[in-house]
Amino acid sequence: MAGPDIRVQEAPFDLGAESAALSQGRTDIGGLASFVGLCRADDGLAALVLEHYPGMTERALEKIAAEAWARWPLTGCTVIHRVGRLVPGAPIVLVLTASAHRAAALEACAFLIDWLKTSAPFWKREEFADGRERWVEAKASDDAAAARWASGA
Amino acid sequence: MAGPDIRVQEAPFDLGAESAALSQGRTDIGGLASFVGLCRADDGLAALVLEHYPGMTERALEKIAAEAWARWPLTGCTVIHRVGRLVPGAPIVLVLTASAHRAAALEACAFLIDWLKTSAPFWKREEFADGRERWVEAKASDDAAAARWASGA
Amino acid sequence: MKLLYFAWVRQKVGLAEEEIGLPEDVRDVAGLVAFLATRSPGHAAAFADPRQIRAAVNQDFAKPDQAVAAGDEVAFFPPVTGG
Amino acid sequence: MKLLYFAWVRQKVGLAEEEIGLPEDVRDVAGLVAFLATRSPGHAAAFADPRQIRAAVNQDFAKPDQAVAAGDEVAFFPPVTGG
Repeated sequence: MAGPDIRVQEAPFDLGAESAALSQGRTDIGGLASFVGLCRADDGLAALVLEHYPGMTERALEKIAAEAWARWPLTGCTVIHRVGRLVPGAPIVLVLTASAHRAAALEACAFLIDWLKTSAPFWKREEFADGRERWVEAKASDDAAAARWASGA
Repeated sequence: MAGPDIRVQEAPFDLGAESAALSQGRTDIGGLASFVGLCRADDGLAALVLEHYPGMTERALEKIAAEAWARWPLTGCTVIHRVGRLVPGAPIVLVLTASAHRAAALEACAFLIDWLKTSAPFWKREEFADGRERWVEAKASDDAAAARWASGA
Repeated sequence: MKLLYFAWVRQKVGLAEEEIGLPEDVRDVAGLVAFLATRSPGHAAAFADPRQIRAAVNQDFAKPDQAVAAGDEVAFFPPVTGG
Repeated sequence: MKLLYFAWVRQKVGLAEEEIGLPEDVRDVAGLVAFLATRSPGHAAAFADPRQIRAAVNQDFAKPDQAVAAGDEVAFFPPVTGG
């Protein structure tokens, strides 16, 4: 594996297939950690519409993933972030990390999803069943989660 | 979901299928975290043979999973641990946690795999290509990882 | 200068992107925000509270004091909410 | 009393399980270990260093000072290495 595999796409992704792609035929992987973020149906939500900044978004994801790759001894890393209109229950984002050691895989996975929340140019608009629309606001708790990693925690 | 789903089995498991089983048809899950532990081919390893204590092992897993269930607001939790003879590249253990919130899913997943390492009655014997055999020794680093959770970290 | 707008900044401005001639006295991101706020009622609404706005210059996040030049691609958007 | 052995404890003892009559003076796990070490050369090898041995009484992990009684199921094994 030459390095992280980054994708921004409208299409769904398949956790099983992506995980198999990282581990198939290899005998040096001790742990494979994953996180899948899904669209919840809070407060009568009908859909999430995800917008991104083509070009910059991919660059930001490459940069975050390269940082994880440098910080932990990973043997594989896949990040897929969907854009477009997603209904409740749909998967939005996948982070998958493989390493010889479980702690590296688990930590890199948590690091990546925390940074994705705060440092990748995506914006979510909520569409509700009653016709209302609302742009999701950034959360202070997400900034705090990402900042943990900067302080070397 | 009534509670955690615990299995000790010889058969392989399928991450994609288990993950789909936890999330399909639901719109209250915001994050799904998983960890898969795999058999590495270190030092000419030919196979790992996993032994367990039938009855006690299932009870220990149920207890650990119930603790995670009580500690984090999970909507689903699957723990599958294989036993028997496993060759390099084979999956050994699956921990899968679902929650409305990503931090709960990620933390519960890390908690479960750390505790599984130190508190579930499994024993690993390594078989090498040259005929040698060796029982894997418990690691102080695994005890330390599990102890983190006890101190409320 | 190529300008891009995203999310509610795009909706309020009423444009996803536009080309502008950069006034000589606009030297940084903060100055560009102040200038853009005068272009139309939509721009004024979008840039009414600069604290709500984030920027990128040539596809890197940029602070208000970052320098801008005529050939730059500059984007304005709310704080990001991916993941 | 039903005894179970796992991993190298099982290999050294040469049995996966056995039924024994519990001597009256054996009251806890540590006492049981000392008693078992006298049963055969295999047992002696398995229980030579009690610090390497972990125990469970009725399928719960047990410390050396935990009481044991005739009806108990007691298991001996090395520190666990799952996950």
